[in-house]
Amino acid sequence: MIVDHPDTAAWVAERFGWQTADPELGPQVPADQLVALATALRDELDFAYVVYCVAVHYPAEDEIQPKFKEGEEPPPVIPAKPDRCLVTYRVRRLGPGTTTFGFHLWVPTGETCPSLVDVWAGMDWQEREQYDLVGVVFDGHPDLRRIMMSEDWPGHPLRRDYAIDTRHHPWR
Amino acid sequence: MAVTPSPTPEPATQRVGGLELPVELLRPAWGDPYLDLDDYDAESDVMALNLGPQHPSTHGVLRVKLFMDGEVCVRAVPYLGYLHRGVEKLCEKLSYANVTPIVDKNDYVSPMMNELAINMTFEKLMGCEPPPRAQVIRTIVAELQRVASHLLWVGTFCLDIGGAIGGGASAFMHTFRERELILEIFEELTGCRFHYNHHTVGGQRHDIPAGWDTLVKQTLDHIERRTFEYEDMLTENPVFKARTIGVGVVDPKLAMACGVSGPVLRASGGDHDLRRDAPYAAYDRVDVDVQVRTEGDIYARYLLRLAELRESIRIVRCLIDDIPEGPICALKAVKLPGAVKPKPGFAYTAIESPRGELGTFVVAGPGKRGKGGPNPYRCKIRPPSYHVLSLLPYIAPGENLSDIIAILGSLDPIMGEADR
Amino acid sequence: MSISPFLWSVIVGFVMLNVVMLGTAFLMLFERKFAGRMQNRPGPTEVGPNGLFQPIADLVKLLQKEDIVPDKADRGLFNLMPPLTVTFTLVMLAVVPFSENILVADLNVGVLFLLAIGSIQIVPVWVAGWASNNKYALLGAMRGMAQGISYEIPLVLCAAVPVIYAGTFNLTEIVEAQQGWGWFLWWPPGPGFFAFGLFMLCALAEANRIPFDIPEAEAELVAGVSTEYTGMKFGLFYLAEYLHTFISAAVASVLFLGGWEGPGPDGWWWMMAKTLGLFVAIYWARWTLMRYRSDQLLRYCWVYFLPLSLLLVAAAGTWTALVGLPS
Amino acid sequence: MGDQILNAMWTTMKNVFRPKTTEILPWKQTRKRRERYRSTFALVHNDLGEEACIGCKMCEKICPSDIITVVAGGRKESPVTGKKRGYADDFILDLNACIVCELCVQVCPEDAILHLTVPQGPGYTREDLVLTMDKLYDNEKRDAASWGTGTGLVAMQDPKRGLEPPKPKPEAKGDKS
Repeated sequence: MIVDHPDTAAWVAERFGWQTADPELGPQVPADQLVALATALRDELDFAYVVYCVAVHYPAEDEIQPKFKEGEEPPPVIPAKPDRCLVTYRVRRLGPGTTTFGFHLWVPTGETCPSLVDVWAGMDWQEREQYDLVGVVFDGHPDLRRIMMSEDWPGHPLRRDYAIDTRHHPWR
Repeated sequence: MAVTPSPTPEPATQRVGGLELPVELLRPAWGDPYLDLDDYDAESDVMALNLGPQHPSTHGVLRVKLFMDGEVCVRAVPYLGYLHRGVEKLCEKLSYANVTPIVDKNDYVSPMMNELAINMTFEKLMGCEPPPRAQVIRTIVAELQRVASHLLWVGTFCLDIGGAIGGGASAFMHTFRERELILEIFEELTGCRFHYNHHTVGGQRHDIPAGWDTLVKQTLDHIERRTFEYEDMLTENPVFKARTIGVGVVDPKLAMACGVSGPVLRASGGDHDLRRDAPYAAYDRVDVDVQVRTEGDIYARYLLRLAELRESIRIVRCLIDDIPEGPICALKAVKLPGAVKPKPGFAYTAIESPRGELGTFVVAGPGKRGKGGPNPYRCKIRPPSYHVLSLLPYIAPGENLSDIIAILGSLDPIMGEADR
Repeated sequence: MSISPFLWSVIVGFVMLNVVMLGTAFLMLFERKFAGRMQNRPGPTEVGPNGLFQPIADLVKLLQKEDIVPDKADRGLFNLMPPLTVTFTLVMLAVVPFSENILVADLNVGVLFLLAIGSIQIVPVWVAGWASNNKYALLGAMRGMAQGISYEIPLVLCAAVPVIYAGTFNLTEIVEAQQGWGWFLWWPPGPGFFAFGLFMLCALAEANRIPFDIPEAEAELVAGVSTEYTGMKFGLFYLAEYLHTFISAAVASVLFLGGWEGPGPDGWWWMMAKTLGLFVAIYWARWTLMRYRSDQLLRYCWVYFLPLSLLLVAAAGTWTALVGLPS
Repeated sequence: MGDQILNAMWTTMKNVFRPKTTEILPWKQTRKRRERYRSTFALVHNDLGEEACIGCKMCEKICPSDIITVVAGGRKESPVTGKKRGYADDFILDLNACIVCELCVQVCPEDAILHLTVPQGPGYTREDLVLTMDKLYDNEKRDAASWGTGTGLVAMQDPKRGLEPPKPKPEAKGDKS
């Protein structure tokens, strides 16, 4: 059943109750609801076309106490953040008046992200690429192999802690 | 608007890209594409054939592991990465202004498109709008580049089906002869024939020289005349038709799910073109007549690309006569690596490259003192060729080896942008 | 001065071998120039005046290339096959008459000999593909085998048309039966014309020429049977292919275009002119057309060419039965 | 079917009689490059006849391929004007990795580095393509400077260009006439 809803963010807020902070990123999705949202977007809102899946690595940050002058009320402490990845997706409704819709989730290092291969076939290689380059493990992907680097490549090159001049063996 | 989610979606038809299409299983017909040769019965007559990375017609360094039953493919597993140059990592280390000449090398058949795509994203992050003159010049060079790219495709595709020693080579040389004229135009405009570094954040780096529009018009007239020669040589040629009609049919539903756009999608019936549907640059000034065919085979892709070539010529002719006066860049010329510092944020823009949706997703990271950093935090280039190649495991099984080469050629993958 | 027929054969054979081999080299140069002009290029220009000595440079280059034999290849067969292809092709030359006197052997079953040797050509190509121990070479060899065997049949049947008209297998007598302007191409009207066209098509397929160059389809099969061959061995395959094309053109002009007979004084010049004309036409088509797929090729052969050639033989036979052999 | 094949063959035959479009060989070429064509580099002298490069290292910083090495020589008195100005002691440009992006030309404040419209001659070793300061100043004598200069490019990209009454285009300082 196709719903021709002009504002996807409003539709998502209505349906799932997630608010959109940054229109470029879209709503933040809990990991267990990701497949449900994706299926709903594909089947009900006609988002049949995969644009991308991008993982962005953020290294761990310590707790930060912002500076303040003596005698002032100390501003709230910015809490420490673990080593994590932002996984953002974007899908597109094709045809005249095309729109895209993005959504994202945060995946702490060590946890897995649900795979969307069963929803959009094009997520297959996108997720493989993000696994290869950023190191996000997609749970449920049938073929999570490296795609850009060789199979025995150490590390994931697009992580922030991977120095650009890392020495490596010449590729076979 | 209240929406009642249907518990069981009806698997009859689905409206995708303005089409009513039957929902079908998006799995390859020959089983799971991820199996390796070890999973095959040793008694069976399946032969593993390594197509590439060194092979005359894999368009660079694509490697496809084909499992063949005689000459018929039963499974195709593409392996990428032989041209991986770490462009995205490099973009994280370079300043915004320096990224442009680097991404030029991604899609080395249409470098203008790469520059345009990434600079549009930077402009969105910066919140600046290029002046109208720059917008029109951008559109003109993009369309000229599309002409050049499609010309090159016609030539290389003929090489794929016609052989390097034979009629294919003749068609190849003829299209290169015409493409050369476009490169001359770019040489006149930017000083380079291939990797131009013509776009910059906020506009263009080179204004059009005197007499350039006359040169463009003359060249386009010439190319349009010559395209009729390709029609004579290819379109009605029975050998060409025998090799292309009905071969490599791509289902539009599958194409969309795989993220395939551009000529491959439009030849399959998907009515989608970013130039018309989400106009960028100066495409809102012209009516883009989107070519759509429904056959979905190689011949349809060929005809569609020829039609698009003519359409691009028409768009350039519409724009070339009234280029608005004014500056060509909204920002001051780059004098320092850190001249461009957008605020932290996320941006995605997409353009219609000759191969489909070429998008760039950029995360602008924080810099010192709450301002933006001088280089992108993460830069993701979304290349159309990458998605087009992911079609291969689905459409290659059941085809002859010769047809697989023809299909691969017709998909027009550029390994430079697929591997990045 | 009389000369013994055997000695004459030896002399003609020696001269013909050298002339044809050298001529083929320069035909290659001609083809490259011609193809260059078709593509608005000058072609080879550097070696000698306007690139005239390019074939010699090519030969020198091929001779000094490293000779690589793959580890797992069948060494003996692998090395034997390139010379064998050239030998078989050159043997065909023995019965092709270039004029009344310029021929090596005046066999009275000349046509049969030609066709027999022509079909044996498939074997070295196939064995070469097999012995290379390379999948691409193997695929090319298999394709070549299927194609060669299939196209042999219409080829033989088309060659039977002039044989029926002339009432002899002897090539010299076939030419003499076409005296004056009585070429089998147009007289008797009908079958000869189509048989000529079909013969040329099948000869193209036999010689692996575009649009039928399936065994070495370089876009798909890298270089087909000659993938693993380097240097002069590759050059020999190349030479054999050119020779085969040249001889096919020569045979077609003997069978259908009246050989050395022509307006004005008869002689080898007419034969050469006709052969070269056909040769140019073959290359013209080669540099214009694409390549068929192997299954399409076989389908055309068995579905269209074979029935058509049978029909032509029947028509020629009927004509001969009604009108009679030429006196 | 036959007529279409003949049509195709006629097309190729037409091309036989067209003029050739390829150049013979690079060292025999007669082709005129466009005014903006950019190939190799030259360091130039300014109007006063002294080295225009002031060793400011702008080009070294902007270069995406990181191929320019400038050794700044510090401020010295100019023998011509007598004023103090910077000099470059050494200037090395590795053409092997150059991507001809024109950014070094654009950022140069003194128009000291220019592109040439003629290519650098080929060499037998990689070192032949490493342009030292001497080679760069030798290239100046080839008299084939490309159109692009730092001031010219900046003036062209001026965001106010054409909006106010056009000023006379500043003459390129380092451009030899």
